[in-house]
Amino acid sequence: MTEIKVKVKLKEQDIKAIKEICATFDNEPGNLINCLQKIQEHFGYLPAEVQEVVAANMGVSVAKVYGVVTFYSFFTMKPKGQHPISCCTGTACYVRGAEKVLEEFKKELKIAVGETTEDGKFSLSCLRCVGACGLAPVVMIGDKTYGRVAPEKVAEIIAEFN
Amino acid sequence: MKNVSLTQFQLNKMALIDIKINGKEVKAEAGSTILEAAHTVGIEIPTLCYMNLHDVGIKNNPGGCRVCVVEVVGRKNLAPACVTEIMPGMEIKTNTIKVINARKTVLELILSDHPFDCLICAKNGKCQLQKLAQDCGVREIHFPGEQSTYKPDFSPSIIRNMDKCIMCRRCETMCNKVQTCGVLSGINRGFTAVVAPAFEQDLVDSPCTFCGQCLAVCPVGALTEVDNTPKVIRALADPTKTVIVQTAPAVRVALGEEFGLPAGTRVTGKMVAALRSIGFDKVYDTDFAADLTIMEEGTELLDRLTKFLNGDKNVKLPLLTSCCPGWVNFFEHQFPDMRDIPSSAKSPQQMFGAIAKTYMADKLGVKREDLVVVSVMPCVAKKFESQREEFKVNGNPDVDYSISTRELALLIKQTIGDIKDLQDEDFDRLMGESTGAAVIFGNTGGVIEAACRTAYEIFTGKTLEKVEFEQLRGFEGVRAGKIDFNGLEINIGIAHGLGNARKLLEDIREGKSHFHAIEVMACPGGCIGGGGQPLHHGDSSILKARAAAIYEEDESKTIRKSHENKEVQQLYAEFLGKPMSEKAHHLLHTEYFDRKKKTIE
Amino acid sequence: MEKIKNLADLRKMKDNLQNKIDLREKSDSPEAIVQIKVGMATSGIASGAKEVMNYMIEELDKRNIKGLVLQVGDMGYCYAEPTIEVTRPGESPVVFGYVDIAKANEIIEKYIKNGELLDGILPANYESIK
Amino acid sequence: MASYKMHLLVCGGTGCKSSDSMLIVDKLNEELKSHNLVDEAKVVMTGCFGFCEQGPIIKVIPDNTFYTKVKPEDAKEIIEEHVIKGRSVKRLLYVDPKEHARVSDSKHMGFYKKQIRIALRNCGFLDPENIEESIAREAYGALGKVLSEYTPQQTIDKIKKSGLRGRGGGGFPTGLKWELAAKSVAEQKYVICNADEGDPGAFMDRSVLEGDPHSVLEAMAICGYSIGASKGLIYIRAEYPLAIKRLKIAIAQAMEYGLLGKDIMGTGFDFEIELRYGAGAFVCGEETALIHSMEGERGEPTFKPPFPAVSGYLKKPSNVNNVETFACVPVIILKGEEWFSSIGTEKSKGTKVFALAGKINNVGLIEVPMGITLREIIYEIGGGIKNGKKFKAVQTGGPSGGCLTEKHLETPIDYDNLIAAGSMMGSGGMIVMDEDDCMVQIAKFFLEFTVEESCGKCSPCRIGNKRLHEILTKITEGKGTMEDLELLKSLSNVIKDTALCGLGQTSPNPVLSTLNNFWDEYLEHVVEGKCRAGQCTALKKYIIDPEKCIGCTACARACPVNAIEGDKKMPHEIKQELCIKCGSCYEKCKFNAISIK
Repeated sequence: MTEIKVKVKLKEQDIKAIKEICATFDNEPGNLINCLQKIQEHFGYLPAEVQEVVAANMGVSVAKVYGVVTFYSFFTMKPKGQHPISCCTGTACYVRGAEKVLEEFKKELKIAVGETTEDGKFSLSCLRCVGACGLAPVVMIGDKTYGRVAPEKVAEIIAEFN
Repeated sequence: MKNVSLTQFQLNKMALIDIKINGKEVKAEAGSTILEAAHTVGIEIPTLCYMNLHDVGIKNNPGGCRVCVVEVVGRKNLAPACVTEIMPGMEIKTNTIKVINARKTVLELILSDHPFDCLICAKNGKCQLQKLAQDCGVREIHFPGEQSTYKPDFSPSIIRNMDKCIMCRRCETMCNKVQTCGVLSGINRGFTAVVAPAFEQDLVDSPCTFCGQCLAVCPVGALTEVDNTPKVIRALADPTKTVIVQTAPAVRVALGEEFGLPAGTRVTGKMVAALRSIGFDKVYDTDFAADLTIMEEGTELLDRLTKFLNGDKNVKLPLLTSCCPGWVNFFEHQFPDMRDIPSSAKSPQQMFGAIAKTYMADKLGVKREDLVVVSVMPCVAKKFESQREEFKVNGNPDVDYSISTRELALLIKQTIGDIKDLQDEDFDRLMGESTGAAVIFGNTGGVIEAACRTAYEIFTGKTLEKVEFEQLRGFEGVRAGKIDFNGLEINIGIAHGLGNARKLLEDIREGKSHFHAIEVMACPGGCIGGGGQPLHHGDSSILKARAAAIYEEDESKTIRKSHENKEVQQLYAEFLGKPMSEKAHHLLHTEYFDRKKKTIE
Repeated sequence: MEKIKNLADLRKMKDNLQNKIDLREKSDSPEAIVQIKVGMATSGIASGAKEVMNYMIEELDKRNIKGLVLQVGDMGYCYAEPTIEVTRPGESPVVFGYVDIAKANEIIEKYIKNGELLDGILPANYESIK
Repeated sequence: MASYKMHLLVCGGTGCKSSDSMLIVDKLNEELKSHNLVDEAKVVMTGCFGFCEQGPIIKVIPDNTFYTKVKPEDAKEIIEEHVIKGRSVKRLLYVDPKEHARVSDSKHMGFYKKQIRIALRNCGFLDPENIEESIAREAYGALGKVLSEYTPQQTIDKIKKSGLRGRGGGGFPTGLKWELAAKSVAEQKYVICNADEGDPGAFMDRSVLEGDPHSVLEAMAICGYSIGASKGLIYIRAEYPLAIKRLKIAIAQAMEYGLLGKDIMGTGFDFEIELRYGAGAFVCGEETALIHSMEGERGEPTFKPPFPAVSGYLKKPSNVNNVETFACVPVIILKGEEWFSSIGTEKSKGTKVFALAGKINNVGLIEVPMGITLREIIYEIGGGIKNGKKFKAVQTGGPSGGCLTEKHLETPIDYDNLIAAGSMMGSGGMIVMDEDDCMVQIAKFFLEFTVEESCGKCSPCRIGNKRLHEILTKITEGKGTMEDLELLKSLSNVIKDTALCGLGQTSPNPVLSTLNNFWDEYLEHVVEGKCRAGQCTALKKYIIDPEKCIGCTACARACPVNAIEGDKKMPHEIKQELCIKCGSCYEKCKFNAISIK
């Protein structure tokens, strides 16, 4: 069960921004996924209120938008941390110990996968293969890629952002 | 409007091809599925998610449950019979150990993610999953494991217990394709995938119309109606309360099915006898209120028409009927800008309630608070309607409890067991008399036909020679008819199923509608196909039998025009004055609300 | 940018652009063409190896000979610098000493083009640098 | 134009880029400038060299010197030593894992020796952001040839004769697929490129798009001409920003040059390409799911037929091929179908790109002729197992595939042999495992993936895979029974037979394949309660040797659950039923008295 408790009050300009993005896709329901991606780029996440505006503009039901948002792992309804941490758990990283690295991040940040630290600084997620298998195990923080991450190095990496 | 896909479907089916089923040479129509082809030779392949609504032209065949898999020679895996088209020379085996084992395993899997409370489930005995498990001889579940759980959702009409959902997606099809309400969608994925409203919000917070078509097709107990029978039983047992009951027209032609009678059996008299036997103080007829509705709505139509003919540019036409609570919810959510077009007349259920708790309470000498009004409806949206704030006086609702046809059957079973052997009885008087016009409210097109019978005579001053307006009858989703009002041609539109209603509303919004009056019923078939009726599982022959029974009941009545109802006339004379009088307006008319979410504007 | 109007246009354009990647194309299959290694350690540069190398690159191109000019470090023939090593496809390498522009011209015309041996070949007692 | 005597090719693939290869380019350019060498040597950022293990990579042309693990600060030395003095920087040369010697150039590296590069022919060779380099290498030459010399049917026939099969997994003959789409009659048709590479551990499509986008665009146009489509769509993972960027540049450049767009090369053929982004759903690699996703729907597959060739995107005939398949097409046209079909085995022609990863020395992207043996890949190209450990298995085909073991080392690799061995080609992930990998855990890992990625539409996949995962978990926790092993097998077979789409039908493969090849290991878990790889924590047993224990109590104090008992100065004992296998005691013991069994 997904717990959605982020309540957002959209400002006038937010609604305008969403409308404009939808318009660049001709408000065409077929472009829903491309459109949601652009909007997530803009807001960082897709709270319920945003989805409602998207649905109204694209002429589809809110339930459908939500159905799409919950289907694709790229979409999130929770704001990500300032520094989103993604541990690659692709096969190559897995056989080179990605799980232990992930555990270490969980321990260090005291959050579970899919959560954000209380101060909003870090969020933790898993992804499947960034294609840098030569550097396995790989962790991405924002746009930066860390390769050959050993569990012992995790604290050090986090410290870079503190 | 002919359904195009259906005609194409029929065309494709012209040619016959040779196939083999279980070793037997069979000729089957090209373009048909294995399931259909097998059926023609008497081989039934079990299905679960599959649902074919022939008359609506909609199939729900996601091929998701995989219960209908069969062997096709030359194919490496099993084929789902419901979506696999037959090919010339195809050799199909439905009886091999591989098929039987796969089907059983798939069922075990589905059961392993399904609560085991069958004995106390609302669908016990009517559950298609239960029946399949029984038919396929599942005696053990080899794969116990985690079960998916979701937040239960209780609305005034519908209970969603998605722990029981098997992802057949029938409800989603009804909600989106047939009714176009867009409330439900598949959400999440994998093991946590389920059908739900946006953000898994409760139905009351969603644009749900409570038409109940979703629960009418749910093969399991995931979607059920709120059971009001315990409250009714408690009221009946309370010596301080006078409990009266009204029964809608569509109930009497379907109730018998719950007791094993063939579809279309009219059980009006037995139903009345049963209700009295259960202990209701008075057994009245919603049909009485239906006649009353025609008086009000018919007058409103004539009023608008007259204004229109006099050149009033502000008059709103077409007039839309407002008897159907699912439909009312629909336009309040989806077309709030057009909420001044429907008739302001309340539905028969609520007219009955309003009169019962005023006029009738006085007649019976009972205080409003001590009078309990129960309604028996083919509908689950009626539950929601009865709880609307505008239909309460100081918190006391005009209709206290609305129960469905299925709940009535349950109530009967709990109290007196059966109806089959009861002697027919008649309704109590003074809100029990009704005309044939009121009876046909149960069918699609019935309300507008009834309105025409009255409006014609009042408008033209002439007597109708033939009261049946055949052109308004039928099962097509959108129908149109022209009635000659003494040289004035009145254009009538009819839609049943909210998807069809949407088309007519969009035409009106775009100024393309040429209709003067439109009847809309939320459920396909009208009330006889309501969400509270005995489950028909998409079998349209059942709906047709019920519809025929409604028309028979109409024909059996001596009075067939609402304005000739003596009791209604008496009510106006003694209490209301005339149709659309101030008192009538206060008690029998309502207003509509904009329920569209405001955050979006 | 003028649009490419037909296949001939495209082919012409390809030919014109060829030199952009020619070096890479040739080094992708060096064994199929003549390889010329020029010793370019400090002493080689001082004795004019750079000029020889440039001359070789330009002249091979001008004379339409498919060849690859590589720069290598010290070849071990300090006494005879500038030195170049020429490998014709499928043949053993041959090292020339005291190569100046004139000598280079001769090497191209006689040895590279026709395989004719000429003066200035150094004994093959060295270890080629790869 | 300056005639450069040297090109410095710097890998600009995602792997190398994330190790600062951009900065290396800047530094090299700075150094060239300061030494006044900008007319003599040129720095080119190219696509992926495939040798990701050792990135960032610089290859110096013309001598093919191959520098590995280059750091920005190495730029100065490379320019001063190599460019000016012609001496290679020895310390940056690749070290052969077997010979332990430095290798001078790529021509002598085992990694490249056995490779034949067709799909990857331009990766690590061209600047993907410069269409002129591609044109110089005959890009769009095949399209021009097809448009002016062949009819659509002739083109299809050539692809058919070449024997090219879909590189995305199934191996369906590409020419046949095109023919089906060509035969469908419709006003609008679509060419769709499946670039939703979701297989964890495979990244060839991304490398092709990053390193050689034009070959894919060209092939899509060729396909469009063949089937009668004027519109192409590339469905690409949003997680591939670099590939998206390069595709956008490539499309814009091709439009500018008139190689895409209206009236291409004056032949009257129109073809346009648009991008559509995938949003993270493995199942969208399945073509019907992909199409629904492109239509803005949940990516749930639907039953075939109708095939996309008849009713695809927006219900119009559509041809879906993956990136690697498309990348082979222009070469086939230019070099001829006979040339292509001369490579490979009887039923699998040409080459296949594999992403070699896991416990192997040379992790990277390789392209090899079909029919090469596993041994050649692992020991010659891959340079053997990391840290000298023992080879155990190779997992191919990702979550839909299975394991190949020692007994398959000599099997020629092609579509049919892999299926016969209980695995499949898949998109070409090859994960090498050594003796430290527990095969039950591996099966569990893949099932976890499938459970997470199942769309949930059909019951066998939605519930069945969940149950498989639960049973596997039970086994790794030491609670498995013999009956569980039977259930694993029978359930797997039913899922294979009944699931709706390719993902579901193949999802039990990792289980079946490990059951077949490593039955003993499963038995050990169930019967002996033992995990030979030591990966199943619950099966580890910590035991104190009473001979060695001096009773210092350090272990007992470290134990978080008080599972260790014993008097001071007396040998201690671990109560196995309380032990949570955390390993604290093991770490604390200074006398090596605690062993793990």
